[in-house]
Amino acid sequence: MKSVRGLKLTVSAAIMAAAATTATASDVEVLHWWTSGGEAAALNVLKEDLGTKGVGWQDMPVAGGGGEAAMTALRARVTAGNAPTAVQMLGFDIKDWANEGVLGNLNDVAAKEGWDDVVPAALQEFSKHDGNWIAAPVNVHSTNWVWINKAALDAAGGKAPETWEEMVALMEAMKANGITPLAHGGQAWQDATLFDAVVLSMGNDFYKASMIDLDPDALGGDMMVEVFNRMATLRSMVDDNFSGRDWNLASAMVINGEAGMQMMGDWAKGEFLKAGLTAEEDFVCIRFPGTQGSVTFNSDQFVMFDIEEGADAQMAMAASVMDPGFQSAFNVVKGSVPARTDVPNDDFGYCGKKGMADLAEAGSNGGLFGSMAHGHAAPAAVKNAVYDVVTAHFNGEFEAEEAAQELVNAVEAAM
Amino acid sequence: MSAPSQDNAVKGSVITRAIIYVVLILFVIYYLLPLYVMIVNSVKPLEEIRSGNMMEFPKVWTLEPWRAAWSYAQIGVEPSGLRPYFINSILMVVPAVLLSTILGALNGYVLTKWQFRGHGIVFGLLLLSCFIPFQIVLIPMARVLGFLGVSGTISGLVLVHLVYGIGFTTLFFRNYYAAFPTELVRAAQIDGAGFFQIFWRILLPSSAPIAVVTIIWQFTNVWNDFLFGASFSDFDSVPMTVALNNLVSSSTGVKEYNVHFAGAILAALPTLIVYIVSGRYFVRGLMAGAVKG
Amino acid sequence: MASLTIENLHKSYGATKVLKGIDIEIDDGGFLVLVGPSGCGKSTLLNTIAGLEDITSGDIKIGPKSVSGLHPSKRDIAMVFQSYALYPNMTVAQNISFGMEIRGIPKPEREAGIQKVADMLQIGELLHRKPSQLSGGQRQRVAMGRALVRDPQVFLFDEPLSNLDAKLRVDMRTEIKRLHQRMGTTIVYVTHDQIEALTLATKIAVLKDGYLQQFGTPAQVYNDPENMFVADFMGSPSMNLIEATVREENGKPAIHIAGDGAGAGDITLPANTPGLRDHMGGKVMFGIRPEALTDPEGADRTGSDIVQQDCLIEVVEPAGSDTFAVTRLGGVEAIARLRADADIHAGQTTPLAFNMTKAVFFDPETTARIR
Amino acid sequence: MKDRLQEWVPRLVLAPSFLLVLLFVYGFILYTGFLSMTDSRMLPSYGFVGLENYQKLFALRHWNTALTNLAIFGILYILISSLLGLLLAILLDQKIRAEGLIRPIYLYPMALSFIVTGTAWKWFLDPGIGLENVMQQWGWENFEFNWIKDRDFAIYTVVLAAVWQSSGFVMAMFLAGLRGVDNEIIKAAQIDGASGFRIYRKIIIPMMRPVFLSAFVVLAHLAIKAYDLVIALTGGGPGRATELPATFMYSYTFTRNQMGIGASSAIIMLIMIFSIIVPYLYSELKSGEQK
Repeated sequence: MKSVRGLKLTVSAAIMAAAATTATASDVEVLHWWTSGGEAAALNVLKEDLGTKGVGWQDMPVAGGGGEAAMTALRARVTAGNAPTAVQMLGFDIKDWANEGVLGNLNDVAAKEGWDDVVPAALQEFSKHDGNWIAAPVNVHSTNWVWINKAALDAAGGKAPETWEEMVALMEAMKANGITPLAHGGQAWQDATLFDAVVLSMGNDFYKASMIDLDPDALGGDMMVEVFNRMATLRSMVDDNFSGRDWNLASAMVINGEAGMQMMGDWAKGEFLKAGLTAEEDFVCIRFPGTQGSVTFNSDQFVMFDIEEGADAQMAMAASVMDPGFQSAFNVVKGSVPARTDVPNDDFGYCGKKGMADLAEAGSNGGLFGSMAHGHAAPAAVKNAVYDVVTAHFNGEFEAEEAAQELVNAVEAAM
Repeated sequence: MSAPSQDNAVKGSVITRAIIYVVLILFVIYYLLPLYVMIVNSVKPLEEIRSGNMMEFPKVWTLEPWRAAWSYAQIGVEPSGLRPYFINSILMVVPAVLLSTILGALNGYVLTKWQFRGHGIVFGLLLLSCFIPFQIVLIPMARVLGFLGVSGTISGLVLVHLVYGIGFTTLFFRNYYAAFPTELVRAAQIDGAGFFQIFWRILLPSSAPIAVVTIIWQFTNVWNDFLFGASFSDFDSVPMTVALNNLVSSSTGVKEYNVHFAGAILAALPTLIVYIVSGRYFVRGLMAGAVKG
Repeated sequence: MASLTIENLHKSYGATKVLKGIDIEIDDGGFLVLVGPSGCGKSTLLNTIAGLEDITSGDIKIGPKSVSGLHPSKRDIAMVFQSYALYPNMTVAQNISFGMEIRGIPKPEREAGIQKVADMLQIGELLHRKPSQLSGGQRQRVAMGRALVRDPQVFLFDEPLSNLDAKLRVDMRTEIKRLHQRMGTTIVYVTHDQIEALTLATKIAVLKDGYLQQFGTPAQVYNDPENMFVADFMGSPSMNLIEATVREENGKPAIHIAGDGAGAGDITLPANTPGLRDHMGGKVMFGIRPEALTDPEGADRTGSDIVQQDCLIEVVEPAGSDTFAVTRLGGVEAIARLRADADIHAGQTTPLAFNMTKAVFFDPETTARIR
Repeated sequence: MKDRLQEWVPRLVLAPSFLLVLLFVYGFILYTGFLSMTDSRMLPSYGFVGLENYQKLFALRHWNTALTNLAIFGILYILISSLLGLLLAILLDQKIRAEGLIRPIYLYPMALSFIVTGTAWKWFLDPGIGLENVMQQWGWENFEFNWIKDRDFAIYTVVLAAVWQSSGFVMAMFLAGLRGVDNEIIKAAQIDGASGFRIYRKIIIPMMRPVFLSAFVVLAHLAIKAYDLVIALTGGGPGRATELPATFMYSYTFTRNQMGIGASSAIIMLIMIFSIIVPYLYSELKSGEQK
């Protein structure tokens, strides 16, 4: 009976082990996918801050696919009744989890620290569920940036484009100069990041109608056909070797002058700075032409789960995340801007300051929208349905009209 | 079966043999290429990787990426390297492999030497279990692990790998024991040996070839698993593959390819060693039964 | 030592009946051979005696005690297998002592047991070898040693000689017989080789299709077969079985064998078997062993009923001690056994002597013996 | 009857494994089958919707792409791996001096997961830094190898890497089979005047039938379960050109929060797998019983 006894032993040993490894009251277990050096360094700020408050940090990174692997792991953990204390999460994932009723309540901390006043309403949309705080936002990334190599820009006329036509002209000029105008990586989310910007360039109302309200008329209308036409134009500015390329490799192409520009969220800035480039001197950061004054954002938040023990540590962590010092330190490293609007911009560089100003402006004039590409405009199923169509079109499977029609169908099927 | 003095060989001219060798060597290159790329680039400084040719030998040799990958590369917020996860993997793999092998051996023994009504169906069901796509069991498995109180522990992972390994181990041992003379079992019965005595004293000592195949198979599968490791582990039970993934596919920042390659090789080292050391027995073991499928 | 009794034994695997009512009884010290073609159930019968397979109904007794339901190791039997079934991972000595070890017999006693059988079988110098290092004959001896050391009530042998070459087989056969004579233990022995059966047995059980065809001494089975199957199966060359018509000849029954119109003429033979009267005018099968069909000079002088008939010899096969001649009777080949120096050649028509005292007759419908 | 305990011990020994598999495999399959008829999205929920998910599934272009890809991938992968495995085994069986060295080299890819080799493969296939670049640097200016970037060819790069991983294993199976062939048969054939590769073609290869069958089962199930490979190599791209059922199921279940559709695709996959394996198993068990 050796094996049977062995199995029993394992199981009972396992039960004891389980008891031993449950996070103790003064620890937080954090599930996230910030595993690169800079991000980890930024998180370390938080970890050390918590350490001074006597709260231990149990690290549970699951990298890959922009958090996809982490979300799978989270689902298994929650199903097993073994939720982590806090989880890095984006956009509609937060809403989905909130709907499952498994999240904690941060109202006490939020009230004490006055979060309602300092967090923009568009963010609160995700941080609150049924009027209760459930998550602490860490940052705001804006995704409608264009990063241009200054030398390449100068060689092609030197003026940063402000309209779509100027943009096309600039890219044609770059092409004539023998470089790839647009550095791009052929991954669904990167294609969709371009798409976001192009949709937004057709106007705030159109973005809201098509991407947020998912209005079929907007999704399949003439303006959407125009969007796809512009996407096709952008595709013609990309080299043939783009498929599957990581975004940071695309950044590298701009950095070393192989390509003229990249359309990417503000995290790309870190690549430029790390390569020793200076804003305005070596590279230029502008909003995608036609989207000046508007921002599509995504926001990383630490979502707090409803756990039996360790609520105190959880609250301490929430408070630390919202601490202006941390917000500043973290976002300087990460390239994003703070989630609270009252953080001083002293430590930020040129593009960072610009980003904070844009965010404030967009927030006040109704031009701040969740990014479809990054899961802040619609639920995951819809987001992926949009990915499917955009990517298929970008890879030449559809004509513009077909793509617009397909977009209506795909979004409908996913709802 | 030792050192077969085979004479299947085609007797051909020198030219034929030369062609044979050329083809064999071409395929040696094909199989070694990815490993070569990994090794060469793991001992280059990052600069050289960026600027150079991936096939070229390093101009400057460095072992720094290896040291980094093993002991201080950033995995999440901890600059711990892969070392602690290596230990987790060992703690998971050893019991999972041993338990599933022992169970497989016992099952194979029962299914061939102690057949009962319906043994064919039982075997069929066990065997079919090898073929389910693991993605579908994640959610229900998570619930069961939570129910058993082993979610997020190494024991939980051992249980998962045990369950999904039984089919293959049973298949291997059953096919092997099917060719094992039943008369030996009968002789031992007449000698008065019981169920476990026969297994322990008669079958097990002759099971080395198939045990090698089974252990290699299980070891590789469990060690290389990512899906279960990522889904069912806690911060303190993360296996090597998941840590490697955290190292390699971090979302932003500079990709330290040399460290990634060094880490990948480190993660692959145990299975590589197992294959290379026991590859000879592997073919022999396959011959002794597993091939019959 | 003990007698062995098998009573109305049935065995089936699911719907397949393998043994259909076997009754056998042998005395203490007897040598029972189970013989029959492959698939007849003889090995199954042996396995049920050993307890390796369950029985469906009936009973098996060793001595006065019923053993059905007992575990093989509790039946006080020992078995020698066709493949010898030596444990490959153990030395010869370990193989021999494994059973004693399991039964918890102390080491000195085990050593003594090993020594005893090693001496008996002259395998002393093999004791520390592994089975893979032994020749076929040596393995056979070790397998017997493993059985002998148990000193059981009944020995069971499952075709123990079938894996040996011809010469060795004859030697081992003699050795087994000698061993039996010396030890006097009851033996049950399975073989498909009827010569082994005849040479070794004190009692033979002939099986076919799960039925016991005949049970008796070798002489009974050979000379007095119960049916056509036994007649045909036992003996080599086998009995000539020829279709014949029963007639009244001079007020006595006789059989008439039709010629084929070519070389062989009609033959009429007197037959005294009373049962033939019931078949008057009908067909029977006339059985005569080759040694009862011979050249007139070689015929059994004491035979009271020897009849000569001319036969056409088709083929002559000298076999050293004898010469076999193939002739044709009733349209089928028949073999005659002549003296070695009989002057005979193919194509010749010559008188052959039919020893009708040894003749047997069967009903062609039921194949049963006509007495 | 024999001793009661002895009678039951074998079944008791088998019971834990059997129960584990019954619950963790067949129980879960039933559960998945049930989920496929519910409106489950992020987590399981129990609103019954009948076969709606299946209708949706087969209306999805990507699912059809995935099935087509599986057909292309599966056929090529199984065919090439088997033939290459057989070829290498035959060549290695020619009394090759360095066999002991070559064999582990052919075999080792099976030891590695694509998490480990994925980056190297991606590099290798990437025209910018991989084979194409290397060949061009070495002077073959016109050398082109950009399949991974091409929607119509990307699936073949997946085949290339998959064959790399498992053909050595198949080789080992065939080598074992070849070593098991009775020498006397070959001698008889030689006496009959057959020689060289003719012996292989006419006599030995036909005797490898059981090995082909085993290899087929191993490869078929690897093909249907292929997941890591695609994720590591192409991430399903370009576009969704290399989507396979396994990646489809994962993405619908876990990243698109459409668990119902994911579950229905899982059930279709299971049906495919079982329709391959069950007949094989049946014939295996049948022939086993006849022995």
